[in-house]
Amino acid sequence: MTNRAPHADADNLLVAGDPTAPVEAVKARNQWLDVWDQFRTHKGAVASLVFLIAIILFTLAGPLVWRLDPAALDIRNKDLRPIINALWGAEKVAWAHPFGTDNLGRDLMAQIMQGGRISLAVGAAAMILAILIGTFVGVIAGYFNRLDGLLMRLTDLFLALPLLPLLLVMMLLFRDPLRSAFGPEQGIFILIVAGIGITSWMHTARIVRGDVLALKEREYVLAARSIGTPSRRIITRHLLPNVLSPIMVSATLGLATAIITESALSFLGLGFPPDFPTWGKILADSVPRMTAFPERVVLPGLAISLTVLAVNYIGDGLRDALDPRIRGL
Amino acid sequence: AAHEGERGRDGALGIIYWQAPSIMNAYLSGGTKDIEAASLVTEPLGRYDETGAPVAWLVDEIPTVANGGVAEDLTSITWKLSEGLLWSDGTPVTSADVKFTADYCMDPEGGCAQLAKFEGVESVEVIDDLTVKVNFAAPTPNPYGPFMGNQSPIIQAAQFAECTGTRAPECTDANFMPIGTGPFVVTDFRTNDVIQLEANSNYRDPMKPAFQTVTFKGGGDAEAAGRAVLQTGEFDYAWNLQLAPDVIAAMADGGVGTPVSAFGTLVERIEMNMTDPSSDLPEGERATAAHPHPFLSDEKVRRALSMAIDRDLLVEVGYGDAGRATCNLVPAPAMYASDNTDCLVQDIDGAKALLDEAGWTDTDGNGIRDKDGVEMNILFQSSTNAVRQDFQALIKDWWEQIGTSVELRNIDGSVFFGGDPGSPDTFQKFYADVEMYANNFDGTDPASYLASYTCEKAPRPDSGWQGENINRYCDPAYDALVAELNGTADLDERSRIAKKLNDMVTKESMTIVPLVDRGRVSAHANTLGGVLLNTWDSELWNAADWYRIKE
Amino acid sequence: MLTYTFRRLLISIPTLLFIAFVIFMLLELAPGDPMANMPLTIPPEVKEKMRLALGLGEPWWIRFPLWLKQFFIVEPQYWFDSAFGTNFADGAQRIISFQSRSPVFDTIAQRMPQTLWVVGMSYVVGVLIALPIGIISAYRQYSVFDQVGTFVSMIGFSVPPFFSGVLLIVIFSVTLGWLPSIYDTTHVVNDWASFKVQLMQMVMPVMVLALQTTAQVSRYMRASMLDNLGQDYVRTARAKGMKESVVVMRHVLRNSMIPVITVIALGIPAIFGGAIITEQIFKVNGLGQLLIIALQGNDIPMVMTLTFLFAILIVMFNLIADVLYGVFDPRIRYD
Amino acid sequence: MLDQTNTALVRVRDLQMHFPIYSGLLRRQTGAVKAVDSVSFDVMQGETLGLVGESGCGKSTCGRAILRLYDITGGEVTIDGTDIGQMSQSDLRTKRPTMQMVFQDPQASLNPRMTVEAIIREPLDEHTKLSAAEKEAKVGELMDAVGLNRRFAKRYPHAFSGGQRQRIGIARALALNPKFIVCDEPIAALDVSIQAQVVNLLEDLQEKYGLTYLFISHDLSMVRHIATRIAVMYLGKIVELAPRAELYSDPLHPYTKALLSAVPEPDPAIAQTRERIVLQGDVPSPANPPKGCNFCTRCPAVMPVCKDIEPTYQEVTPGRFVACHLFETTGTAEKTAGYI
Amino acid sequence: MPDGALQPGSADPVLDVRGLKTVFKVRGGEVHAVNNVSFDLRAGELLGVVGESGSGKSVTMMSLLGLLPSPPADVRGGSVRFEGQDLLHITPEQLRAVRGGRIGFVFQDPMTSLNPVFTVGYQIMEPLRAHMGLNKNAARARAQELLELVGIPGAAQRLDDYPHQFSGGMRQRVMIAIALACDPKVLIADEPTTALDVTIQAQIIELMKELRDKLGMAVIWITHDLGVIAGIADRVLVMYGGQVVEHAPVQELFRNPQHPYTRALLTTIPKISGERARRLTVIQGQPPILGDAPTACPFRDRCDVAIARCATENPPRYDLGGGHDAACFVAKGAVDA
Ligand SMILES: Nc1ncnc2c1ncn2[C@@H]1O[C@H](COP(=O)(O)OP(=O)(O)OP(=O)(O)O)[C@@H](O)[C@H]1O
Ligand SMILES: Nc1ncnc2c1ncn2[C@@H]1O[C@H](COP(=O)(O)OP(=O)(O)OP(=O)(O)O)[C@@H](O)[C@H]1O
Ligand SMILES: [Mg+2]
Ligand SMILES: [Mg+2]
Ligand code: NI
Repeated sequence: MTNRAPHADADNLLVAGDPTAPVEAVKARNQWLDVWDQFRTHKGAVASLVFLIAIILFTLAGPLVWRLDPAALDIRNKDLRPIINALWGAEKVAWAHPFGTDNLGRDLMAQIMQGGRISLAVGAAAMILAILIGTFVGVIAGYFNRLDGLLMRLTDLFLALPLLPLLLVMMLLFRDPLRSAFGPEQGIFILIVAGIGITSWMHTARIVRGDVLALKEREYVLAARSIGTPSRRIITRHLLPNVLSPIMVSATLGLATAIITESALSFLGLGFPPDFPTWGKILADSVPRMTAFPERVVLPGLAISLTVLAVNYIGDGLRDALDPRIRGL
Repeated sequence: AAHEGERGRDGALGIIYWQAPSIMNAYLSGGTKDIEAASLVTEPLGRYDETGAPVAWLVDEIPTVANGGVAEDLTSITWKLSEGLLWSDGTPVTSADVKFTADYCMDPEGGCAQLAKFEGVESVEVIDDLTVKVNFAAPTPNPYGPFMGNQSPIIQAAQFAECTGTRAPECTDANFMPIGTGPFVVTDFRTNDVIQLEANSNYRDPMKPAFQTVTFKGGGDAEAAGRAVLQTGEFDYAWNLQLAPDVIAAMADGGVGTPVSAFGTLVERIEMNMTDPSSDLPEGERATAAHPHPFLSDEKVRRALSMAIDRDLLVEVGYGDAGRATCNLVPAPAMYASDNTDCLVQDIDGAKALLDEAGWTDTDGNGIRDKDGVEMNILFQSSTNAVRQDFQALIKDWWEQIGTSVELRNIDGSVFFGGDPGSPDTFQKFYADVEMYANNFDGTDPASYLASYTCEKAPRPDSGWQGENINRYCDPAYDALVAELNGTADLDERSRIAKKLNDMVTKESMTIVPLVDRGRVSAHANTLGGVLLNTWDSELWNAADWYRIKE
Repeated sequence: MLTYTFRRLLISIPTLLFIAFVIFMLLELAPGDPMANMPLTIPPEVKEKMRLALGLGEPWWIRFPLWLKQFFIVEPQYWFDSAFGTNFADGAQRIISFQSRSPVFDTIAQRMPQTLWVVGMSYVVGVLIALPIGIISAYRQYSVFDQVGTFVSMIGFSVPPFFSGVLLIVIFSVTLGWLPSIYDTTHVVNDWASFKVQLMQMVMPVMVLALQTTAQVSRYMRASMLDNLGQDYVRTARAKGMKESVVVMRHVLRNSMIPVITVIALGIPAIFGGAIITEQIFKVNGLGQLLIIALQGNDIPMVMTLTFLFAILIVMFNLIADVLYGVFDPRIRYD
Repeated sequence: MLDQTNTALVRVRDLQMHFPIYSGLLRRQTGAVKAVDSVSFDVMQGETLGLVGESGCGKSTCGRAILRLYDITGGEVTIDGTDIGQMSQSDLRTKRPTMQMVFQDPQASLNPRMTVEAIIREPLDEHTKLSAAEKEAKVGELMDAVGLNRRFAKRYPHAFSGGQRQRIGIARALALNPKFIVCDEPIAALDVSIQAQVVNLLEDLQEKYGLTYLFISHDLSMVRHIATRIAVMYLGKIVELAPRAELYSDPLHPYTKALLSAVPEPDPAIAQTRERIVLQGDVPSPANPPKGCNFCTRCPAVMPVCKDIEPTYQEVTPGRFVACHLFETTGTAEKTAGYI
Repeated sequence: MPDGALQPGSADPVLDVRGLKTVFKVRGGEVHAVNNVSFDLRAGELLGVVGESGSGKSVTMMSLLGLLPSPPADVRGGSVRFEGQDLLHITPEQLRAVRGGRIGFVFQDPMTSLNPVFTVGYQIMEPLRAHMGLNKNAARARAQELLELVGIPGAAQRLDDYPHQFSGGMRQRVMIAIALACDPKVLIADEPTTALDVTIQAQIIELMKELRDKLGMAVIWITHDLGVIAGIADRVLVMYGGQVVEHAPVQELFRNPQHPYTRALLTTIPKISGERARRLTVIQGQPPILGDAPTACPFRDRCDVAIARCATENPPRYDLGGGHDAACFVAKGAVDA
């Protein structure tokens, strides 16, 4: 809301009826329904949500239907092309491998499914970790003046840390314990998520801190204090919900960065075991054969881009939907 | 022939190495990229040609026992420099330079990367201006370590006089722009990036080199290097295209360049860990001889794992024409290559039978063979590299067919091959059951290569995990045979012993499971003539003879 | 303002020392070894000797202060000596790279031109494209332009450069043959023709990198413009009879640029950090490639120096961004 | 308003609230904004004390300092017999239910992301152990008490008009049955036709619950309506404190006079003939108040002594306090006499 | 009433607004914010506009000069005659010349209406250079004069200060200076003192009176504070629910209010002097929802004298004589034409 005189906005429009009118037995609607109603008005967000659910279903439920093991080799059927190529040429295609196979005969569709599961999980987990750390540091730095300088310098430190040696050190220190605790794949997963997470929270922290600095001077925060709300709950009840929208923006960008960072790690040869596909890895491994087999880069590339785009739109929609002022009511 | 004429007639030459050279001094870096780049400028007394045969380079003939250059008792070798050789700065090359080179590398403080070349050298004497004699402490059947091959070029005493010992790294100018006898001299050196060279005006053959300048670009990846030569024609020569054969073939369709390949001694192999790498063992005992491997110590298991592998398919997928299946650790030169082809045929059923016979059966029905409560869970590690990862996937598939479970791990090369004793991921530490990589030996004599599998060369905690016998193979008979080889001068006898040693670690014990004899693939532009791909020496060994083919 | 800057500078000294220490310990802990790139044919004893010759035998509490001394005392002395012909350094040991055995600062200086040309230029280009896009998207919110802008910038943000870079090479170098795929760092621009060559070789890496910058900066610009377009002073400007162009391009833009400028300033250290993957793909061999090669080769002095320089830049540009905020926004005064 | 018992619910003595100004390299404190500087007064049980003054003179700061929303620089604040001046924030929590605040800007003082119900319930959550149903019932009662339709409990603040929003703020303040409420310009941001509603509501509630108000405002006509006694502040100090009737009929301090004369008169007949005292110049900064009397830079009746010596705040006639050299009787006036 | 206010022969209004209609397009419909508003303004006169918040005062004035963002605003009809032109139907170019040049506008909130990143001097000089074509130095000199005119001490130095360095009252004076820069014929002041406190408000009011007398321009003064109106206006326009409900000379309005809303408004305000009311009168009910075009009297729900007709018909403005008119069926003297 802009800085016009507080009473000169369009509020009057929304005050339907007279407050002294007899109490009607209006069953209070669940506010999440309202959120959903508002969300539905954002066409891009709804389309994106459908897409995202589809792609999540594809990666999660897909393997139940498409039972090929992504790591299964079928060397006789290597380098098959996607079935669609049959339309314009007598190329090597097979219905058994609708997206084609790679140079060892692994089914691309199964790989994209499993790769998606991992990429999405890495992206989401790393993003959540980054957002959690970033928000925590940002809120604490913004709210407690005394910690501000220290935490901001800590942020500088993390900005300066190089990701690759950090990951190598983390691998060195934690891979074996994690491997014995969670198994090889989950162990690496945790490592990669932690690595990406703890090297990408700084922007969120900065932004959140800036917003909290402004928010904590708001009167409703003072009001909460006058009620006797302790700092802890002032933060959770009054500050956090109001920094939600910048966090949401960071989160969508964070998801994109996390998926891409994972793929860059794959490109640089760090990351998951070799028989463990991720979108980024499929993409990175296929770049040398890009001209001969464009589908191998296009499919994972598109999957990454569209997911990021979808998340971005959903973030937009959600931000609007969560804001009661935009939601109306 | 068409390629004769005056020096510098063919203008500019572009060479691309996807690993960028960081220094031009072969003694301060063992890296192939650096040594090969340096070979354009500095040269050894003798080289190996593309067949592995020694050729005289800065001398008139290679000293041998026959021509009297090598002492009968094998304790010394005398080199006689050709007359009239000049450094690129115009000063004459003398035997003092040769002696200086040896002293430079043998300085205990200098950290010389080629010290192994000078192993056993007691002293180097200047006999006269052109004659120099190398004395060995003990009879040395292969006296061609020093000054032979691209690792041991002659450097100019005058230029490096102030750069010995601890001061070696301070001489940046000398290390980047050495004065040499080779066909080119450095005009601009940018470390890890690009080197610019021009024809050496004091080169011994006035008609060579044909190219006036050379741009030696480094960095990127093999794919980009291949593309620059085979598809866009931006460069004339690309080194070591470690790419899948279909990728190279697709690039070669570009029609501007040609891939060339040649074989040497590089063998991609699987190493079996003879000790137990289990992380349950206390540090210090883990992966040491104190605990034999729970299942790989069974020879039949190792044999079965080898039988399950289809080496021809590996070659097809990974190397194409640039590889051939092998069962030998020493695949070349021909005189040392054992006649050993048993492993070439894949035999999954045979492997299963062998495991059954050895008592490895799936008793608990989880699909994984076991015996006495030991499950055959294999941790298979290798360095990060596209072809190796394909191999890992294929081998995993086969091994799982015979009833084992395989976990793959790939480790960044800088960690895997780095000797950091603090890291659990080095190939020497071998905290895995099997690992795969490639190794070769310098020159043509496999003696020291085979000697790496003696008991005392096993990496151990007390040796700081250093040592080449990473399998921790230990057989007194092998050790004895190695000693015998070192005392034998007769070539036929040496060949017999070497083959026997090779067989002991491969087909007899299956400690080392060779997979592919890897050739080297490089590529040159169709307009570049004179390229003779040499795997025994620098690829650029005859750059002086390269020329531009004119249409 | 001045005391503020000065105070921040003072605070950054301990911060940087601590950062240096953390980076050093990180590298110290990291597995890997400068000998990793040596062929396996070199025997372990020899490798051990080489390692000792590199100074790796000393414990970290000796090497770290030594590095600090070299970085803060010796290197400036050398720089001073070369600038004024004095001899303060007196042959003291500089920071020497493990790989090339040459002073790391010489190498860094050598890499600076191409990094600035390519990464810097891409930043400039990216920002220059982003600003109008952001302005127009905000001014015509929800128009087709705005929607397409959002779409393209999100795609641009989410395509990894190792893909977009190779794609460009395949199209423009291999198929069309228009542009070189390999950057020539030795190229000297001295006339129009050579300038054209320079442009040609810069186009692709600059495009790849600029895409990312554009995507981000245009989002910030748009958000900031939207914030300001609704402000009361915009109406005031219109009521004064100002032209629409003056209203938007002067009144609104000036206010909107304040947060965007700081965002832009915060992005500048990344230029000097290089663009690792893009540089590698186009063989630009700038600082990014230097860092990655040093990392792969475990060239600790090089990695340490580069990351620390980068840390200095980050801290400095943080400070600059804060100060800029004060400079551009008269409401904020730091004292 | 009601029959006044003569006991002071709130006693404020020498209250000081200085905001430090830091500067220089080492961030040393180099000065202070003396937002409230030695203020003393009492608020009687059940009365409404009006606090008026120009914008920026420290009214809000004074109100907040009394409720210990700030850590005060000096002085004593006693509420309901307890000295809360130096109490720690955690101990204060238990005292909070007795003293509450209604804020100036009804929009800004309500969290836009909380429903009305959640806002009113917040104090209950913090200080009571009621069940959810009891809380809901209590919220309903409160909404009734301030005249808000219960139907709107699930709505968000933005959906209310300014007057309704202010009612939400009042309901929140009432939730814990406080004895003392600081109303910090509760009507300043409201439209005229709504101001009256809120003021009436405040009066009704006072009558019903026996509340005590500190009513901060710069609207003198409204203060005249609601307050029993009025304190006038200028630049961090109280310059005059008097019962309503006396203050409006016979203001003593020159500033009070100017203030009263500046109030627009909604009757053109009077308005266009009335003599206005238009003050010249701007209010000095509280970080750098003038020497002597704070008002000396704008005072129409300034005397040389004003520029040197700070006037004492003293009782000139029973119940009337003023700080001005014009009314300085003797230098010995009891400073500690009751501020009634 | 100041004598100079109603100059003889000024029957020709400088600004003549007829049947102005402005709607906002919002999600799910339209908001009729201004309905059929007509008024005129004579030279040298001060027209007060009062009405409760949201009654359309600001929207009306901004519609005149096309200052509303479009979309969502849409000025549907009517005419605004100024100096022989209809401001609603001239080119943007011509409109720009009027804005700031011939008609000055002072906005409600001085804190946000000045651009924080330009100096005060720059902002005053901007219209001078755009409309009067002054060069830099001339504009600066004029800007300094203006600042002095509005009573800012040390004007020469303060030109280079930024708005945040000014107090609220001074900022409002700067806004006035900007509006006066090009000697406009008409000054529209939209609640120029609402955000200020009384002593400063008094200063501004004095200033405006003085300036009006000195420069002889016509002023429209929007406020919802009847007290302010009483002090300065010549005529008063009372707005409610997007319409003009009453219009009369100031004395007449206060003495003889005819519209029930005006009457209610007059009683809600507590007085600073005289008898103190026991309880404040309030206008019951809520302001109207400005939805579709009105078909009934917008005040009927809150009106204590409403008749059946009020719910079916929107009352026109009945002329009550003496320049007084009111939009109410029950107004004294209201006769259907
Ligand atoms: N947190 C703070 N830090 C520094 N100075 C402050 C702070 N809060 C208030 N001040 C200063 O204290 C003085 C008094 O402010 P306060 O808000 O109490 O005034 P007020 O009388 O309530 O004004 P208004 O009528 O505008 O609300 C002002 O000069 C203000 O700038
Ligand atoms: N952008 C808009 N969209 C929809 N409705 C609007 C918009 N701007 C104003 N309105 C509506 O127009 C009506 C008139 O608003 P206006 O700002 O003119 O009121 P006002 O009389 O100036 O009130 P105040 O005294 O508060 O300034 C209000 O009901 C408001 O809700
Ligand atoms: Mg206040
Ligand atoms: Mg308005
Ligand atoms: Ni020939």
